[in-house]
Amino acid sequence: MSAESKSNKPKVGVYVCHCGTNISHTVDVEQVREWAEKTLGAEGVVIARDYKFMCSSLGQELIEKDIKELGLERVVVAACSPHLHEMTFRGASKRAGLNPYLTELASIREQVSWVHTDKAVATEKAKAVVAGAVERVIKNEPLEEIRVPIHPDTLVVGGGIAGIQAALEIANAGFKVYLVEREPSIGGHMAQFDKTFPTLDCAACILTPRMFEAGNHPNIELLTWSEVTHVSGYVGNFTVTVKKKPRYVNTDLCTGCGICVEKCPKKVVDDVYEAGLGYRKVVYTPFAQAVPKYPVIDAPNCTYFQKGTCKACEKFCPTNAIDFTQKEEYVTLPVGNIILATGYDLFDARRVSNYGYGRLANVFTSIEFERMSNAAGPTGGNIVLRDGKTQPKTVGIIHCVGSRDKNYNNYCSSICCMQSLKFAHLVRERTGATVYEFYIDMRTPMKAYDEFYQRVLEEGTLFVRGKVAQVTNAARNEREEGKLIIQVEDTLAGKQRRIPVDMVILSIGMEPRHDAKATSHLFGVGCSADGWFIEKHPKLDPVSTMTEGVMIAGCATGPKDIPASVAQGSAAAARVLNKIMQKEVVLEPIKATINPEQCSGCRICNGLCPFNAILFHEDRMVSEVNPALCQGCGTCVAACPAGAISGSGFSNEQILAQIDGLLMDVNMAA
Amino acid sequence: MSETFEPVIIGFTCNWCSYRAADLAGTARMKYAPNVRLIRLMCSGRLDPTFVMKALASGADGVLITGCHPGECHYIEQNYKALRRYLLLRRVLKGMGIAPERVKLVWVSAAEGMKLAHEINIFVEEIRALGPLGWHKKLKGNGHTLEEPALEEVAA
Amino acid sequence: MPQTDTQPFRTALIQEEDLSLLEEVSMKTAGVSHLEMCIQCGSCGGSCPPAEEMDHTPRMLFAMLRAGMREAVLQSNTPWICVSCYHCVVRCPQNVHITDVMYTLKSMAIRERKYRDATAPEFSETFVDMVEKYGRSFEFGLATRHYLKHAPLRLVSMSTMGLGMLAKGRMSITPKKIKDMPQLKAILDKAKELELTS
Amino acid sequence: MSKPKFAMYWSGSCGGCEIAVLNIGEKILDVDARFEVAFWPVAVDAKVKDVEALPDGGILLTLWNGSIRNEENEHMAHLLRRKSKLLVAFGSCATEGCIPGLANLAPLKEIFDTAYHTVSTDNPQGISPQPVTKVPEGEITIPALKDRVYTLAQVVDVDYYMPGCPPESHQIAAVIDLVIQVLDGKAQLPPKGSVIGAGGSTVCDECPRKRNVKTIKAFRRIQEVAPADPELCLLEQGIPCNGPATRSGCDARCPRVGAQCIGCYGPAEGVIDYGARLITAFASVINANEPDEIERILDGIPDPTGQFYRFNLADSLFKAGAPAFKKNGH
Amino acid sequence: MSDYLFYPGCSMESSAKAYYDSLLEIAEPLGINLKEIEDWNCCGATEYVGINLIPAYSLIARNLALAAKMKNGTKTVVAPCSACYLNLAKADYYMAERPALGEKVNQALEAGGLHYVPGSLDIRHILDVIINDIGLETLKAKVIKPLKGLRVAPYLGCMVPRPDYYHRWSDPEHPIELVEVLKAIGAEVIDFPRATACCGGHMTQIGPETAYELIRRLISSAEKYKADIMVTVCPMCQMNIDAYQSETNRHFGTNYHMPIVFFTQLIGLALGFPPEKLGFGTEITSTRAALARIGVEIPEPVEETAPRRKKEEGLPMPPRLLKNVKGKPRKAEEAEQ
Repeated sequence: MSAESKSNKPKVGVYVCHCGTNISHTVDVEQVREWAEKTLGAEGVVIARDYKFMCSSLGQELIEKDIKELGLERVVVAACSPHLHEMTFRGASKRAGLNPYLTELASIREQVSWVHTDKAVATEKAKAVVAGAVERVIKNEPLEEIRVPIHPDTLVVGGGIAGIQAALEIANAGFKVYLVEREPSIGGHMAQFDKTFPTLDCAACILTPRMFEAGNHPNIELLTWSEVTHVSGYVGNFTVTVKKKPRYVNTDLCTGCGICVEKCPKKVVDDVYEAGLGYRKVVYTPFAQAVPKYPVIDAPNCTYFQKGTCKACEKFCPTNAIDFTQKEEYVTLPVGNIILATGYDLFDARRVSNYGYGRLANVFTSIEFERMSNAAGPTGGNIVLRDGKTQPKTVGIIHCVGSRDKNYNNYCSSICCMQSLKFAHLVRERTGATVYEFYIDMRTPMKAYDEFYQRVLEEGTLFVRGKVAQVTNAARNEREEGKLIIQVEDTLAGKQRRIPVDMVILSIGMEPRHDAKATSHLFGVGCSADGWFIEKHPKLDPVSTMTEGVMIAGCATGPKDIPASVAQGSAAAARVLNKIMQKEVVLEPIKATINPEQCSGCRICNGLCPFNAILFHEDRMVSEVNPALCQGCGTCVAACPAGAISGSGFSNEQILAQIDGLLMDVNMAA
Repeated sequence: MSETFEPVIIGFTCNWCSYRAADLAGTARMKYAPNVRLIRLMCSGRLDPTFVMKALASGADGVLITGCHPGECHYIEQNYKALRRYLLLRRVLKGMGIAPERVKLVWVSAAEGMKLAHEINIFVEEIRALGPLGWHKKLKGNGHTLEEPALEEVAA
Repeated sequence: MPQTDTQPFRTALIQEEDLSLLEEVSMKTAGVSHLEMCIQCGSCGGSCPPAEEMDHTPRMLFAMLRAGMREAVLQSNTPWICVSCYHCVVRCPQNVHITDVMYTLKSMAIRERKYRDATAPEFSETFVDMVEKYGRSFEFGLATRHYLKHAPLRLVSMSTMGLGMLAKGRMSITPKKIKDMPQLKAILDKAKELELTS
Repeated sequence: MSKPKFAMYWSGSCGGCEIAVLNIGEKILDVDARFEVAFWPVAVDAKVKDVEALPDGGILLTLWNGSIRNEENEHMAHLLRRKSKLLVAFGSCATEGCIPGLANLAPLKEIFDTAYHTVSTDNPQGISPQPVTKVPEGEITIPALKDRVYTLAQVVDVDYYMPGCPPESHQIAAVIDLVIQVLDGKAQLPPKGSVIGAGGSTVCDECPRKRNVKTIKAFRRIQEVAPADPELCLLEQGIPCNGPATRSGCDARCPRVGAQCIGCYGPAEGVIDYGARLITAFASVINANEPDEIERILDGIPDPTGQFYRFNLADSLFKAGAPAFKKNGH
Repeated sequence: MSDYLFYPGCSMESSAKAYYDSLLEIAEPLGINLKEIEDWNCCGATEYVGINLIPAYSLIARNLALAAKMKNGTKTVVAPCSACYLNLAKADYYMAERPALGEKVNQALEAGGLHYVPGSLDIRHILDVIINDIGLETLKAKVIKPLKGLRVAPYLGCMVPRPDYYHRWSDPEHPIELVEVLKAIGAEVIDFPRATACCGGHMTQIGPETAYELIRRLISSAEKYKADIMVTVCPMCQMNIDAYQSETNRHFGTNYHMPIVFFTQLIGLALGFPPEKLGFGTEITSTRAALARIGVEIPEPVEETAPRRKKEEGLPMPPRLLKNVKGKPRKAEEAEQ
């Protein structure tokens, strides 16, 4: 049932570029031009020109002139890749009053002249590529870019240093920010640390003011102990649903006096803030400077919730703020932009069984050590063995645990070297113990980092270049009895060494959040196979994602140190602010549309869109694409069994025509 | 058909990975077989089986489909949809007595210009080995006289 | 084991570089060796139980391979000390098939007669002779022949143990033989003509 | 003045369409009342020479039922085209090749042998009919088969298409009504080339079953799903139902009674390749990312080519399977 | 009763007879049906690969080809000897990983009218079969005479848990399979730090000093942890530690007495077989004293004797990573030894 009508084809102009000699040295440009004019005349080509540099202003004027004088309705430029100059030539057409989307770029440089050698063959392929572009452009339709207003509020997910920074930047610019954090307090990993490299200023001293500022900023609404459960909408117009987990503490009444915590009779190991090294009460604030100051009741461990008795907290609360009846509640927020600063998880050191973590008592992880060395930590800053009293006389610090290792994570976690150097310094400072650092490569690239390395060298830390083979308690002689033995090749001495120590610190790497994949689906951002979020461009657009209006900052995209995370927080904020200031966004008009007449409401397309752009109208039993949400991938277009969905910019007609064009020579031959 | 058969192959590329890989191969001046003619789609998920059949029915000897590596789709997961269609399409082709090997799906990231070039060379040889499809000629048969088109061999 | 006089320690590389060496070894190794991926971290040298007996740690040997120090590598006792415990293999962050590389180096050393102590190579060869003769290993024959040649003195001390083994029926003085020796022979003869080239 | 002339012809097909026309009940009387039946082998005794005798365009409406399988079909197609003002490809065979079109998956030789030389055929002397047979009286000829089955539109220009295997009687009645109204000047003919007697959407549009977002972990044949949920979309239950891709107009007869749509109404408006639509539709509902698992799920569709091209093969992009192009001694 | 193709390996018929006998005894009650591979040949141990690659792998592959011919119903080849197990497994793995090797080896096999398609067999160790196919529950159920009070050092050696290309084991360095099995038969399993350390392998032959040191390390830590007996899955390990113990003692002037037996022998005892049927008595380092202990009062618990951390004091420890024995999720308390 095919009825092809070859009548009244639009006027096409073809422009073949020499690109200096980049194209002309392997493609007979003149021949292509001539052929285009003759052979493609039947297809509607009214003029074909070649020119040294089509992208030059003169080249562009050539096109504009022809559009005006010859009344061209379509333009094909055979030159370089559209990723280079599509905009340029669309611009030229636009200036001459032709809809920019009626111009096509045929890549005969990247795809022909640069990758082939035989001139004759290359020329033939160039012709085919041009024919394809001509057939395609004839089917092109004028498109108008889409403009959408932007909601000025912003959602920041993750209350670590990156998130806090981003929130403050935006709030200080005078715009509303919702800061969502899944733990009871903002602060993130940084709040667990003692000192920060390389300057060794105390983490709390520099972080707490920021936390406080964020907590009390008129433009920032904190949603701690909360998680985002649903995201719909699109750049400028997101609707976000946030689940507020029950605190069992009425924050309107609570003064944060802490009596409940004091009176609570039950202690449990604190796996989050104390990294399993210390205990906390069942009703608790993670740490003294927590923001907000309100405690949380850990229901699964609470005697009342489990046995129905106790209620000590309630009895003693001076303001009757304890409320066991609280239920989780959901709030929906309209926002224009979203910043993901969801951070990282730590590598589970138990996986490296030859290092004995979890089996050998005095093997600690870096985060455990951070807590131990923290004056507010479980040991009050005393560096001691697992027995809680003994000071180590010798300490071994092992780099790259779980990083740069095909058995675990391939990548370098980038912070471990500096963190380990910091530990070495702290151990020596606090205990005077002998410290060994076991490293593969010492990576200290940032400002004042290598100077810090020098300093630690100077302090007499003993460096051994070698990836530790094993940590064992199996002594071979008296000297090793009762010690942890670090077995390693000192690669610089070329000898295997067994070094008995009292304490081992494993510098564990960073990993993507365990739920990163789910998060990436929730917000519709790309997520690499290992779980780090994918930037729009790793170099030139590191804080944007492929989803318009969703930014990323901090370790969610990969391991970073504090300065980098902070910088990214600000950068993401800047991106958001410039969107807010634009008041509206322009969206590429490459979109899918559903013809309601043809749509039978079979709902096959509904499940296919990762951006939830296809909504189904139960009443009319038809699906509809939300143009602002649609990213233009075309998957639904290809999937619709009724052929009811069409994709502008890449329509069936365009592509089928292009196929005909590309195969024109084959069919002429036959 | 001539002694040295030069296959004509239509290649579908994803705007974000393989098309950029093609650009990269170009800027790096990597050389590869000229038999493949590329079409740019926004995503391998846009690939409608119609396109593949159209290409084969109108004279192409093979079709190369390229997309982002699993888990790296620019549109999050659409390349998986391409994969599913591709696998079903191959079964249908086989049912039609057309060697499914004439259609091939490869994952190529934007950074893998070399891989793209390599895959193209491999595929061209594979198709060369299969011989011409020449479907467009077959369809030209006026219904009375049949010329001699190469017959597909499909392992049952 | 100290550097022996046949291989005096020098601080400068004096042999001709043979940059094809690494690839050659990699190619002759079963499986995909990943040898070129070595980042010199030393987890192999650190893991090796008998490392103290070795002229070079495995890591150092790989560095020498890269440097093309053919003579030194093939003369090194390291592969002969390797006990095939695979600790290094599972710990290697680059998945280098270290143990198999050691086997390759042994076979190269044997082929080029570069090893400096004949005990190990000849033990292997004796073992293989037995296998090629009977299709089974023959501990008694192996042990006696081996000790007679390399450790006549040990034979005495060993004999007590050997007798113990015999007495307990854990060693037989007559070899077991497989039925289809001709088939095995055909296979091995063919195999010996073949080389891993790609 | 004499009544406008009506014709109906039966070429390569089963004849079900003829029955469907007779099935329209008393409407058939309107036909008789408003038309002079000039040629309709099933119903009236008129000869080809009578048709040849008519002036070109002498017949107002011809319903052509059947595919173009042999040279006689083709000859008649050209003849009736010439003689008719309106030529309607009537039914699946004429519009898209239908079941006869499936012959395009096999070499001609094989089709012949199957017809004349298999156990199911009582042909003791093993006679193979020849296009030309010499007998004392002279030559007997029988029409030779064409290399493959063609749709009507592939050999002559067609004015309208009426899908269905067979077209639903109520649709036929509606079309006849329309023509009559046109005769009375009460209505306009639709633009040339349109599909008549059918809907513009697909079967799901008329299907009463409940539909959700579809994710399939296994395809199963309907007899393997016992009992299928009477309320729920069949495809959602893993039953390969062609409804989503098949033109509406049949009032979703099969799905209504719990049988999956097999696609007799052909592709929806503007679709180029019916099978391709089903390939992507079915692939789209599969809920798996691992090649092995996907393949396992696809094994649930034992004969995809048959499933997707049962009616449409002759009109698909490929038109036929490769074996059909085998050079054969026929 | 499930069928398995069985590759005994040379030592099973000589130095490791005890392993062979005990295995054959316990196979029946555990429902393991071993079909010995027709006319199998030596796997070349660690020697042949060190001389000539293709012949070495062809030697191994002959066994695989023969096994593949025999397989009906089962595709699992069981090998009790570590070296044999590893050689067979590696040949299968490498022939696939390196097609060039696969081709060459098959070229050689053709000369003997054989062919092997890598991946067509599952090569597994008997311990893997017992724990993952038979299962601990079944094993426990069959125990008649739990080895209460016998303090055993689980010694797995090298080539069973490593390199483990097929990821069959819970961990390459601290696997729990053997521990689980020994616990299942009621033995008191010590937290043996050298469970997968090396016994010296063939160094006892070619570099005794090297071997003696490795043997010493093993025996001494087994003693230190007050083990009555070491339990192994490997003929070579058993041989080295058992037969070369006196040599080692002489070499270091020590007087260790640490008997070592095969895990199948202990299972046999637990299933109620008489010691003599299980090859007890064939060891050079006598097990009499150790075996005498079975059945007497429980000695002081492991915690107090073994030099290990004390619990419930000072800073909390992270919980042990729960390793999964395939098909059997483990509970937290089980993870703690």
